[in-house]
Amino acid sequence: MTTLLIYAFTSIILFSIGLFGLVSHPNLIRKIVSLNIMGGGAFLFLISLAYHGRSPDIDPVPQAMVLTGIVVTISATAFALCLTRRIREKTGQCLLEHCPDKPET
Amino acid sequence: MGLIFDLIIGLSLAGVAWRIVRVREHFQAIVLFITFGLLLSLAWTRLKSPDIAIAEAAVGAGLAGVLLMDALGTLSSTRNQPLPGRFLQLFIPCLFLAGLMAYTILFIPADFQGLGPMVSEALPDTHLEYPVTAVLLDFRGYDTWLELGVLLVAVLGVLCVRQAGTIKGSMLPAPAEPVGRWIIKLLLPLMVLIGGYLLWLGAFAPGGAFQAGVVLASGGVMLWQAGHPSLALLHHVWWKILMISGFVFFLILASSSLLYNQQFMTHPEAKMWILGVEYAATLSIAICLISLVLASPARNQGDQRARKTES
Amino acid sequence: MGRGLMALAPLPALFLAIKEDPSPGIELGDFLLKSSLGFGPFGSTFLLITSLTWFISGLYWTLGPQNNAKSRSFCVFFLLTMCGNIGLVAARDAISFYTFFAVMTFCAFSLIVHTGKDLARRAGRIYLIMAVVGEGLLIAGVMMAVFFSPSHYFTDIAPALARLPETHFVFLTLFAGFGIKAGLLLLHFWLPLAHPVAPTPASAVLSAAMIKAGLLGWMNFFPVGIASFGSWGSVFAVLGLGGAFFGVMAGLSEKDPKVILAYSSISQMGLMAFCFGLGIIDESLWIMAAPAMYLLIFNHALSKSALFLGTALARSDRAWPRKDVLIIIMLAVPALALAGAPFTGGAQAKLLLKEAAVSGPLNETFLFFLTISSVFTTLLMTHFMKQVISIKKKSESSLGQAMVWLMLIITILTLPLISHLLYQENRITWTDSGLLFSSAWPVIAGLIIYLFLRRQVERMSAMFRQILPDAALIMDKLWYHSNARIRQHGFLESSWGQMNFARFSERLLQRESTQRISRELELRLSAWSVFGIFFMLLIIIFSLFALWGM
Amino acid sequence: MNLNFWLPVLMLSSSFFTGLIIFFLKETSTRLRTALNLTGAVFKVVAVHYMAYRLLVLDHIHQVSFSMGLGFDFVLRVDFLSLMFLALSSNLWLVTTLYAVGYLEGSPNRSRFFGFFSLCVTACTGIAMAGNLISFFIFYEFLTLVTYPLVVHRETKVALEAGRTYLWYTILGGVLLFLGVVWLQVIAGPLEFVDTGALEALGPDQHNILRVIFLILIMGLGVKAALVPLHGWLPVAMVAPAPVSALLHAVAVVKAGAFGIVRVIFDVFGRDFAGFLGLLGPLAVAASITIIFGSLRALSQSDLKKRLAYSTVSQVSYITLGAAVIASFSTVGAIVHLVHQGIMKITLFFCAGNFAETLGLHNVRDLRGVGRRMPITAITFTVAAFGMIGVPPLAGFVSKWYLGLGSLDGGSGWIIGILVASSLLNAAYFLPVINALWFETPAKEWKTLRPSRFETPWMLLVPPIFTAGTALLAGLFAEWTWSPLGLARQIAFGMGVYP
Amino acid sequence: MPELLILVPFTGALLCFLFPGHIRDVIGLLCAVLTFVASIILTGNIYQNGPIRLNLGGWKEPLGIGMCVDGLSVLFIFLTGIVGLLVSLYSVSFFSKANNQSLAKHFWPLWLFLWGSLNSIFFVSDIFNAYVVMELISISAAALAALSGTNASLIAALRYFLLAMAGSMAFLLGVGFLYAQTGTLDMYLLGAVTDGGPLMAMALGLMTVGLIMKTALFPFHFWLPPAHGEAPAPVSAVLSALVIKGSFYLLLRIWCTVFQDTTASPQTATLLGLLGLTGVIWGSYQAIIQNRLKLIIAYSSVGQVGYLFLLFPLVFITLDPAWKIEAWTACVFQTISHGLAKAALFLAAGNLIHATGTENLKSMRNIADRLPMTTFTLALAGVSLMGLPPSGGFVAKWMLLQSILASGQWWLAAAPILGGLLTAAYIFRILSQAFVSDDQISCCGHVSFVMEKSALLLAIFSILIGFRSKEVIFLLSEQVYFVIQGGIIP
Repeated sequence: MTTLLIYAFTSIILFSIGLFGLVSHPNLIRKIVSLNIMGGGAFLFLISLAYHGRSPDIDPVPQAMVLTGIVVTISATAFALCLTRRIREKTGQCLLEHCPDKPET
Repeated sequence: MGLIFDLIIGLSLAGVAWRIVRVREHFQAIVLFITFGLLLSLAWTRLKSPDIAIAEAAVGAGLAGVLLMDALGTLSSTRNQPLPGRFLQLFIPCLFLAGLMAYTILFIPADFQGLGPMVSEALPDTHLEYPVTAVLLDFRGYDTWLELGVLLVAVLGVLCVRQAGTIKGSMLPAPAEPVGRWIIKLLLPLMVLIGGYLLWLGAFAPGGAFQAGVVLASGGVMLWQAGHPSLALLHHVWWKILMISGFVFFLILASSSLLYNQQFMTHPEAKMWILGVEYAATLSIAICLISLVLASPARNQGDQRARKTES
Repeated sequence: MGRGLMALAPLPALFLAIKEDPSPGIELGDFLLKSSLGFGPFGSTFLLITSLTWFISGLYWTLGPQNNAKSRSFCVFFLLTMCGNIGLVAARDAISFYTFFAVMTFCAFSLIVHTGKDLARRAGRIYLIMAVVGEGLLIAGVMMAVFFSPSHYFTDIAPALARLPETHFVFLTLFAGFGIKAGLLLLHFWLPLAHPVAPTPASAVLSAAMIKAGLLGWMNFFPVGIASFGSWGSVFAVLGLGGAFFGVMAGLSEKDPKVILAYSSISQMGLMAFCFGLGIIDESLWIMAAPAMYLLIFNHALSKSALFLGTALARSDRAWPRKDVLIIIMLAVPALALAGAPFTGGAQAKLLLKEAAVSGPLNETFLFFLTISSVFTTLLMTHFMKQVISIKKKSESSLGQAMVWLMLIITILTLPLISHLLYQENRITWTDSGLLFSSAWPVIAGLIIYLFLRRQVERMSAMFRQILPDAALIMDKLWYHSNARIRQHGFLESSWGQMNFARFSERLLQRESTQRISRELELRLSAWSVFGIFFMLLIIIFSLFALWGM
Repeated sequence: MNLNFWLPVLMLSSSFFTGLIIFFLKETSTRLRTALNLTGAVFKVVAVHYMAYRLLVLDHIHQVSFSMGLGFDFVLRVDFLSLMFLALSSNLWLVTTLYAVGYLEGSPNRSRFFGFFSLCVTACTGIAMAGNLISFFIFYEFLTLVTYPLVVHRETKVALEAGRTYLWYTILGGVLLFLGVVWLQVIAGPLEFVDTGALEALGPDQHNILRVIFLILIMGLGVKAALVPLHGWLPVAMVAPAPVSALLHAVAVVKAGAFGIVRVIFDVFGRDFAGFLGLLGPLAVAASITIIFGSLRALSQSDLKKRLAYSTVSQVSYITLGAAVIASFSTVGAIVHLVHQGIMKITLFFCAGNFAETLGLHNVRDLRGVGRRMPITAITFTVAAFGMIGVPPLAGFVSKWYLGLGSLDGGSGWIIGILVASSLLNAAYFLPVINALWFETPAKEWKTLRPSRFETPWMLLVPPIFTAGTALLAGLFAEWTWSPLGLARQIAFGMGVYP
Repeated sequence: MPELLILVPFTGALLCFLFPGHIRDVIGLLCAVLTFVASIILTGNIYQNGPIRLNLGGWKEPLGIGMCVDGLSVLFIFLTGIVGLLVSLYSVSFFSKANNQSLAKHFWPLWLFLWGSLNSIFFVSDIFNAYVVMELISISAAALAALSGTNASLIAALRYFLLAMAGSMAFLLGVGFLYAQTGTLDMYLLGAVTDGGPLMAMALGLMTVGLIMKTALFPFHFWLPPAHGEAPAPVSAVLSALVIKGSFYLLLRIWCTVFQDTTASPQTATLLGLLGLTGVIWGSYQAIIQNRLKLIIAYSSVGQVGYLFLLFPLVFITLDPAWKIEAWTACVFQTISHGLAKAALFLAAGNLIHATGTENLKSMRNIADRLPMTTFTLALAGVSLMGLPPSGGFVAKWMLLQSILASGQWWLAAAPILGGLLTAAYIFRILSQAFVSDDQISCCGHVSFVMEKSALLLAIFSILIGFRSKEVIFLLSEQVYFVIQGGIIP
């Protein structure tokens, strides 16, 4: 139980820090990193639940979920980074605030 | 003892995460993120989840690191930005949120069961020995299939964003380095070996398609990083076919169940089928991940131009 | 063709009136609101007088010189007005009566402004205003009258009104509404303006026939001879007498003979109103007053049209040789008839009137005033003759017109004989010298007064006119202001009161500052930090709410 | 399932499909378009008369209903009240179509115009035939939509502005009506126009809600009926071409609102029940204020069409006024005024259009002496204007007469004062025009914009002659069984409010 | 049958990925037709036979993943089918234009993937599965949003994607909390097992916020207008009509099955309703002040989405069951009619922009002359959006207002009333441009028959759906799975 709580707390903290980073940092790469931290938090929470189970083996369902989640997250990260780099190529900056509100040419 | 270890891991995870968010230099942040990944896999190991540990080590620390570094390479001039204002306005609600969530966690029922017992009950029916693989490929095979779909769509999305028709177009190997090549020559067989082993292991012990695929993908990326042209030699049609193979294999398996007039995604009882799916999935995971990393715009002219204008 | 019609059109009516067959009339079930035409209670007399007047005027115009460019429209409106006038006489129900009354009133407008001169315009304007006001009052009165009675037939209306307690308001509207047409004192001011400006035949019918429509209206709606309304009767009698004197006093200072004639009409209508008032005061008096009134009407209608036509002839210079003297002499005939000289219908009427007045309340006073009024009428007629003699000749007339006029004069001369035949029971024996004297002396007195005290009389008259404000002038001013001034003023300005709230809301939505602020806000919302705050806060709030609700 | 059964639907489709087909016609195929238009219009007129025969003589009520699956049916029913509005709209559509063909000769976007024109009449027909409040609302909103393109037809800035104003108002009205309809449905279930007593059965605790609903409904309908202060759109919408104004003022939009008010009072609440709730008194006051206000405003307009527009504001409220008095005469007056006002006002707008189109005259001041140049138009104008004033024997008098008698009967004699005052004001703003037309001399030479054999093209001349003649005959032969008044009485009798 | 709805588009996507050139169009279209037919048949099936549940792989609830098909899902499937088919038709023509040709090879696979994943989210009955499907939708939608490759579209796509990711993460954590409370992942079991608790409350907060972010509810709407406004026309249509509906569907499903009224307290429902109301007004107002055509339409989506959230206060607070069903039906109906109308609007806007060569509303000229069909489409779709009879939007507003009035939550009535007015304001801002003609400007782009007609068909459907409300109501009140499961709807 204590282990569960320790990791669960950690996961909550990670999630919050990730969220904080996502909304506070203007740079896109940092936002994506923050999202990954959020994801890490969520995964850690699931796994800590899996560990908590009474059965001798740990619960395989959250594990499978996390495995799936990791792949999903890396795909999303790769896609987001690709977009970021494309934006960076075209506009020369890596920020999303004050996006131009007019049509281009 | 275990608790102290847990605490240390937890605290360091939190600390590293905080540093990642607050550190000024992007490069430093990414290095810290790789550390974070490693710490996480340590936590996974501690939580008796070796599969995830392997995947995390390969993905979180490895592939994500490479991706981020690659992206950062084009961003070198934008570091040292001032950190944003509104620290407190954001931090206080964040603290509240964390506090609330922490409070609710205390209510996790002490007799929490999960689905573990049920899985072990149903395990014999799957003809698989390792529960995680069983869940992944049998009980929740639909998820896995869709997850392969996510990978595929991510590749498609990257292609779309790049406005590139094939992966091959942007897959010129990095400038060859003699040292790198030498290392590759040593490491690559090892990687393939590890991947294969993990795949084989998946049927009855920690390991499986994901882990194998991720490891293979890391190998492939290294190969490319070292400037080895071997990947580029693959014809792009083959490349495509390999990429979708896992998804397609699943799809065929799933739809064939319709022919037998059975529930969707019910597969024949032979273990071979599942293994076949696993192999195809491994390959396509590897290829997709490699594509994701490689299809990202490498240092092409547009980048250089952008860099010039900035400096 | 059209001109021929003007003379021919009243002939059927004339024929009917003379034939004097008490036919039941006709019910036109589909026409208007179930109208019924026929001879009303007072039908034959009015029909006779109306159709005769119209016939003569129409004939006069038809035979006149044909050089008027606008004669076609005159012809049309003349006929329409005639239709209205004859129709209202023939109406046996309130609605048809009102309908024909309205047709007559509005069509007469075009007769008044026919010449298109500024004076005519002004007169027309004032006439129209008064007519519209009158129509408005009438419609209200007629509506109420019909509502309070079992049907809209006159045979039902008057008895019903007689019984009802709440009729004063009905009476008031009807009194005023018809009073305008009848040129009752205080409501008369449009008349001296409107009647003279029309072409002569039109003036003749206006003054002789149409003016009687008001009277007929009263007679149709008021329960005369059925019930007694002392108060209303007194109002009629007093205003009537007042009108009789006022018309004369005001007319004495005028120069234009046609205007003088118009004032004379006011005076004569005053007498008729008085007579009608007697009938209202006491129902029993009506038996005596009615013949007097018919004779007054006859006399006035024929004489007035003769006077108008004669004036026009006197102005012309080509009718026949040695005309001036002849015309003047012959013109004296209707003038004397109007004044009530012996052996004329006028005298007959006045005598009957006096008889009626004697048997009523305040008999002495009324008798005195009636006698004096004869003197006054003579004064006015003398004044008129003087003005006719001194007019300059400018217009043309044809021999035919003169002949028509001649016929008319002859009719007037024979009127006493006719009335002799008509009213058997109270015929007058002219052999009675007292009677002769009593009708002769006011005429002589009037002549003498005018001959000797002309200047004083005219001065008095001019002074007298100051007593009543010139309502026409006031209306003119009112008209001018409402047209020119107020319209440009804030409240009546053309876009005021449009209340275009759409414009308001558009302004609200599309205003620069609103747009700017909202765009600014939208930009704020899209900032990551704001998003973050919302994100976290909403999670917290949702969870807390969910906890709270448990 | 025979032809008789589908007749209401056929009525709708005769103009609906005409409109749709016209949209697809080429701009240049004038003849085909005209032929289509006229065919549709004639068909509708014939159908209406046939239905009138079936209803009044054979006593057969046509009804078609479709289930909408929402707790209400989509009902088309030709009852007595419908018949009046139907007859009005179909006949005047025919006339106005003819006029519009002549009016718009050679102008652009005619296919669009006539398409929407037909749809507009479809909406009117639908409003007339709607068998419950919801069906009514559906067509009411449809009307809003299809009249908008007509209002902005000229495509000028002013026209677009007017269109916007028009929309703001009508959409607001629609929303309010929607709210009212829904609310009524919520508390009383689906209300067919036939089951009037349903609201009465609700019990006294609902009375306040019913009052609020009534207010909302009247506000929603009052926008189109141009009750003060919701009339703002009407004078602005004057920029539309004359046939549109004619249609808007005489048949379609304004009438739809007034008709709706009549429906709400008689067939939804029931007149006596509405009176019991104390709703009709205030409504009568509002209508009276509108009558006086509209006339006063008309007095100060120098633009002829604007003057006519304010006159409409005033005149249409007679209908509301008549409906708001509990007396059989008033009801008849209201119903008959629905038709009379339509005929007279459409004549006036035709004439205004003729003046504008033939000689380019818009201002009252410019009309001096036009009576000589365009006598027929001037005569029709005069007739209609006198009718508006309420001079007998024209149609306007008949309705005023009935309204007046009804107000006395209903115990609110003060309305007579309103009627008289309004008549005086009407005279005050119409008579100067007539005076100018006939009795004044023109200030300058006119330049003829449209040379033709007559004073103006015959297609512009026939419609006003026809309508003015109708206005005259409707007054002259008011007592005839099949005159508007006769019909109105039969209708009121059929509705059970006339002895 | 439900499997086919997923298999066919996915297969099509793979084939389109593999094959070049025109074969791709043919395959894509074929798949679209097949999917459409399948969705029609499925709808018919459910209508007649009631809800079904598939246990994938033959594994029972807690262990395996289920696919649940009931009246609610089938309506969304139906919507997706119609919009999908017509958008596909439109796209064939749209992407055959010279300047768009290179985009087709990215469009088809992504679009079919998106379609398949949308279909699968409408069948979802497992919350983790929902997470995966949502990611699939997010990535493909974001990639499609970036399809045109302009700066603004890339930025908008990334912003959308990051937000969607954040939402997904919150959702995932919510899944964790639910699992921690109940130890199961199946929605219907979850609802049956639990009777509230702080963990459920937290999960409600996390999941709701995560999902309303993806649905673009008021404070989180800002990503939508640029993302939907910058994408090519068919993509905008799909994004606005379907993608945001996916997450709304999930939210609805989760609230009705998992949280029910044990967790979803009246306060939370009221808060959602309040946000919806604000969204209606704010979105519509923003639409009024925009100058670019597609931005107007995109902001209109923000406004229209707000209506959907009125469902929560009405269903979770009202007591009378009959009105509950009414409110519930109203909002789902709104979803459908908005989907159809919005797709039609975006396609028509695409035609307009193509024909006039400008995106600025004020400089569009001669619309009605040149593109009568498109103008008509705009008008029809506008009618439905405004909620004028007899369109689908009208039926939705009708029922919505009715249930609002019946429930006594007066303040909610502001949404249909004010919203209707504001909607009319921006719709007519567009339509009034149809009446501005200018002889000077000549035609610059040809709009193909297919492009015009597919938009028109969508608009007509959005009207026609108003006539078939009976069936929809039946599907939503009788053939819903969780009724049988003892959900909140009686």
